[in-house]
Amino acid sequence: MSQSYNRGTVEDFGRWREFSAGMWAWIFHKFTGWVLVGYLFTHIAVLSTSLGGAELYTGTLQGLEALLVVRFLEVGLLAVAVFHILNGIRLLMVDLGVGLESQDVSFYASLVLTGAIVVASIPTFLGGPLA
Amino acid sequence: MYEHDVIVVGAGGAGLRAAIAAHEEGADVALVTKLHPVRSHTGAAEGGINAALQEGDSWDLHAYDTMKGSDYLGDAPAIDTFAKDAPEEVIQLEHWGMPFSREEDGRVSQRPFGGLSYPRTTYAGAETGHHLLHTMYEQVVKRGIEVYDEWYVTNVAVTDHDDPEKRECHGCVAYDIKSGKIEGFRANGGVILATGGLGQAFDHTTNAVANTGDGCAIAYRAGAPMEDMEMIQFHPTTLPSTGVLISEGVRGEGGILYNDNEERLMYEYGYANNDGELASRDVVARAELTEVNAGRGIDDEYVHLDMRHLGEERIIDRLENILHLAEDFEGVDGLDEPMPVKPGQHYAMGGVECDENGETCIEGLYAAGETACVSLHGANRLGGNALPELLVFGARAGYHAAGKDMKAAEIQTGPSAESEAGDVEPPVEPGAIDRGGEDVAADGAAVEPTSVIENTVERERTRIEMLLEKDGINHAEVRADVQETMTDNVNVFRQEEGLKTALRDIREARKEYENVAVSDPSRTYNTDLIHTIETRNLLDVAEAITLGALAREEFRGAHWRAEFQERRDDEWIKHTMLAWEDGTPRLYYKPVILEGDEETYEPKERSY
Amino acid sequence: MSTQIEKQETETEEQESEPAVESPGEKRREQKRQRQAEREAQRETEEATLDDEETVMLKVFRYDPEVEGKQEPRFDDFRVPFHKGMTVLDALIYARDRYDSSLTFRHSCRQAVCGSDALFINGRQRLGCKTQLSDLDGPVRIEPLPHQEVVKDLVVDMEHFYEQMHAVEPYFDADEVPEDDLAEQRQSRENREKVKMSTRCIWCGACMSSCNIAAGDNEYLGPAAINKAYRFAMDEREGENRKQERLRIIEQEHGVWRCQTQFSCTEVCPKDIPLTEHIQELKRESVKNNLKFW
Amino acid sequence: MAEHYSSFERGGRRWLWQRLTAVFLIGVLAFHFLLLHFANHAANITFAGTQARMSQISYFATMWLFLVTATFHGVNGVYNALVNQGIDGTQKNAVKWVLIVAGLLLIAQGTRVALAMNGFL
Ligand SMILES: Cc1cc2nc3c(=O)[nH]c(=O)nc-3n(C[C@H](O)[C@H](O)[C@H](O)COP(=O)(O)OP(=O)(O)OC[C@H]3O[C@@H](n4cnc5c(N)ncnc54)[C@H](O)[C@@H]3O)c2cc1C
Ligand code: HEM
Ligand code: SF4
Ligand code: F3S
Ligand code: FES
Repeated sequence: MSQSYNRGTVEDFGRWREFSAGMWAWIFHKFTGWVLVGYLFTHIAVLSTSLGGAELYTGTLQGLEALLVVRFLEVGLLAVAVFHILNGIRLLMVDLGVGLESQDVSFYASLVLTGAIVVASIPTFLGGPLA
Repeated sequence: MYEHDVIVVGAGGAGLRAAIAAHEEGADVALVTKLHPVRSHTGAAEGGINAALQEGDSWDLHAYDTMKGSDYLGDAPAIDTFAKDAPEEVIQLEHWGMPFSREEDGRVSQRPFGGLSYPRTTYAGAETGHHLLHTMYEQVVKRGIEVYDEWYVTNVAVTDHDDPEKRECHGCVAYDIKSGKIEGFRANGGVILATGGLGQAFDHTTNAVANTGDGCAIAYRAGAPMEDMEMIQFHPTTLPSTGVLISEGVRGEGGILYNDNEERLMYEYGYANNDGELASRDVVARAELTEVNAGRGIDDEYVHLDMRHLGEERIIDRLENILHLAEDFEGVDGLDEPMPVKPGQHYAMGGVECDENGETCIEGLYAAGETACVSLHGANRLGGNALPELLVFGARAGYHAAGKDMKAAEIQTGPSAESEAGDVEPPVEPGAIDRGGEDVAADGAAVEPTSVIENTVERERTRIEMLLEKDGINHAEVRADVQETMTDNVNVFRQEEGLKTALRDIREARKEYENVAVSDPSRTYNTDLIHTIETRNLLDVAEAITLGALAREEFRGAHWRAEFQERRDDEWIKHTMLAWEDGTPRLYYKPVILEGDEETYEPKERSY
Repeated sequence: MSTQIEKQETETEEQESEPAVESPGEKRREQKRQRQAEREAQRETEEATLDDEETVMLKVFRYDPEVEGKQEPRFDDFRVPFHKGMTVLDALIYARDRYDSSLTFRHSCRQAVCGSDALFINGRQRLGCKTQLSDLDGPVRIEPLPHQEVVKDLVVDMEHFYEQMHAVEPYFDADEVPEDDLAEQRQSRENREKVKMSTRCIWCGACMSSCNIAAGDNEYLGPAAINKAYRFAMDEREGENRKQERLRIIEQEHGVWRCQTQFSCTEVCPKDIPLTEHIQELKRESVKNNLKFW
Repeated sequence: MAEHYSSFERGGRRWLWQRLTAVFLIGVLAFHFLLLHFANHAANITFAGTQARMSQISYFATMWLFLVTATFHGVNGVYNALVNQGIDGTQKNAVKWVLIVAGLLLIAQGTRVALAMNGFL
């Protein structure tokens, strides 16, 4: 609804604190979705090095993997992807009309599960030869 | 100035039905209402709608029950018309999609209700009024009927003839709450007042804050007499803290009333040996108060209504809404514990005198719904009889105003229907103290429609300017005084001395009202102004109720008098009428018509 | 519903004898302003005497486009005595009748059926009359519904909401009704049960105000209107043709597809209508309906 | 009244596709992650390894479908999100076409890459 009259601070001050589970889920899903698209484009760009020959490809990939930042970024990506998947499954259930009463619980579950999976995979992601 | 064929003031059940009817007749209709239609108090009705629909039932049984319920103060032509038209109107609602509760075979369910000889109350859960209101509003949307929503009608535009029966109504004046504009509305066919109840005259009521008897007061001051105003129904089961209603449906389904000793009071003390909890409302309300006065009330205030034995399934199926009300407004879980209840003001049987076609003695001025008194309910309304009244008489008023050819009315209206002059001795002079800017129209008597409307607009504008600019006290004080004295003195049990005290207090309040002013200077959504005008209406209405109560020296239906403990049929089968003559209410009586279409109703003792 | 009011001593008017420079109207307005200031002072002393224990502090949004000093939105504080069972609406009425009669809000039934008093109370859309003060943390912050234009104080413009409701053709319109004026249409109990919750809407607008999508997209029908469409589309009495037309309305761009299942509508609905569920069911219904034509 | 809402498309086919692709993506994405981060550690990726996997026609087909569905899902998701923010008219059209073009380019490039990987190019 248009707000031709601006309520100033009243309108937007601290409103996010009053968000409920469903809204947070929506925001997180959005955010993770966008990150994933961004990554998809980058990913293809990186993989495009294969057009320049085997060495370039292997070199680039291994070079990137050698950087600790990239490893951390990958953990981040995993978190984003896992949340998007889990919440995506939650949304698919909602679309089918399953478990609407416990939509907030399933959102919290997605969060917790994402955390758990990410923590569990840190060794694999950060481990492995760095150079 | 806006112009339409028919102007309907108020968009509750009666107003909406009237508008649809007039529209069906091809009239250009407008609804002018101070609340958006779906906010009207019809939406609060819970229990149901009576109509003789089934094989074993018939309209004359319904008429008989209604007459008996009215304690022989209802007019037979009104009752007969009502009982005959009701079935078709209810089915009409069904055809409009109202979500009635259903039987296994898909037919509309009906349940027993107080004072009915047959289970003929149709219902939609315990939210019948909500569905009725919304269903009809939806049909109004479908037909594209114009709605002036949040326009407050301050007065009707009536010609200046001395004799009210010669007056004509040409329209009304309304104040646009959102913008503060005052506008005239011209109605070529008629103005239908459907402004609902007047419960705000009391402080413990099931009525909405907006139920301030505006239509009654407006018609009264315009010269249409008030009929049987003393007949106020007190509902036996309202929640003590807020006045929120617990539907009669609870007793209809088998709910039981207990006193503090956990006795089933209705039988234990012989208030109604046959029908028990399902006796007529006045009987049950008095029973409860008698128990409380005898020290058998709980917390000296209320009794218990228990429905636990009905079982969760049945309660949820048919009375779910009641559970929410008890929980939200009283903090009681109806599945687990009995609900506290006490009597509260509920319904005004009296109102603007009109005939079966809704017309008052002023040509072009109609009344319908709770505002009106065709005299259907007489001295006591049966549960579930108000909603069909909205439909039947709302529709008739709408048709008639739109010019449909209808059978001439049998009921006479206006002071000429007087059978005998009344005698009542108020302790103070009743009526207006000032007549509110009358002098503006002093430049000759207006009869021509546009000038009548323009004069009225001018008068209202002056009144509103005055209220806005003047400096004075807050109307809320005056309102509270009136409500308090009404609840103390003009309640279920009435006594001469109390009634006189009330009249004195109302006089006092009238004087106070002279000093009332609106402190909010804004033109935008000025509710202070609206409430201040409403308070003036409450004063007139409260006084009319009390005057009627003082005049009627008998005990009939809802009207109980300490000094007169019986129904006095030889003298009192007549309506108390109040006509506002130059600011002074004049009392007279009009005979009750007991000759019906099929039979003449014989006053019998009313036992349940 | 009455709030007991102590008599205020009325002052005698002293008009007429002022110089004729000001018009009488202006003069009166001037006096009125003074009088109001006095009242304000009196109110403050009155409030100060209230015991801290049994009072509730209200922080109420104030705005009036016309009145000086109220054009810039602000919050006013009202300290109101508390009693058990008191609702937010009761507190507002008290504040209005006792302290400031210009405090403006809609209300009527005080029993959660008229839908007039949906407000933003402590950060959530609720009906004032159905909200117990004892369930809230103080101070209680009361604002008009977000995402709607404020007319004055707590009153918002509902026009847009009504338009959206009207846009779904919110009226029963059966393919055919029985010829006989006394013959009802049959409806199974299951079918009534199915539409039952959806028929409870009181048009309060709380859901619409809570929905972020509706806030961003003016044309989005919004949960209440979609629920209204559901009420008719699922009513077996209307017939198949009408149902098709109804589905066409709700499956537009700004219809059901806009809903992002935020659930806030369902959470705030005072009538506990499972709005999200209804919207989702209509999405599936539309998809099914479309697949048929492939 | 209802006409007031002009609409390009009814029926929510895109909505449905968004869900269908999501279902598909759950499977492949999980597979992709497990294969390239857990089964084979990312740091050990070489062109040879990639080529070996890509040479299997079923793997190749899966990855290509993965590319197409992910692109559709992602681009459509972004479009929806923008439209939900209330963009309209030309703006909306522009966004739509930019996204379609970007999506097609991505698929084209991805296909080239994939072909390069299995040695066709
Ligand atoms: C709690 C409760 C439960 C009830 N249950 C039942 C029941 O189960 N069965 C039954 O038969 N009856 C029942 N009744 C009685 C019945 O509901 C009412 O008598 C009936 O709804 C009144 O309808 P109405 O159309 O006359 O007025 P309302 O519905 O009150 O409508 C009044 C209209 O007038 C408008 N209005 C008022 N003043 C003005 C003005 N000055 N200017 C412009 N517009 C104005 C208002 O905006 C409103 O639209 C119940 C009543 C109550 C209070
Ligand atoms: C792996 C399983 C995945 C599932 C189950 C999934 C599920 C979903 C669902 C159901 C939506 C729709 C949300 C809605 O409209 O309410 C969505 C949106 C979206 N998805 Fe996915 N998705 C997955 C993978 C991906 C991938 C790989 C990408 C990146 C290319 C992606 C990008 C997006 C984007 C950008 C949106 C739009 C978000 C928004 O509304 O702003 N998703 N996803
Ligand atoms: S759906 Fe619920 S929240 Fe929305 S308007 Fe109706 S009653 Fe209010
Ligand atoms: S809050 Fe809005 S997004 Fe959907 S679930 Fe309710 S309509
Ligand atoms: S006052 Fe009617 S819903 Fe609250």
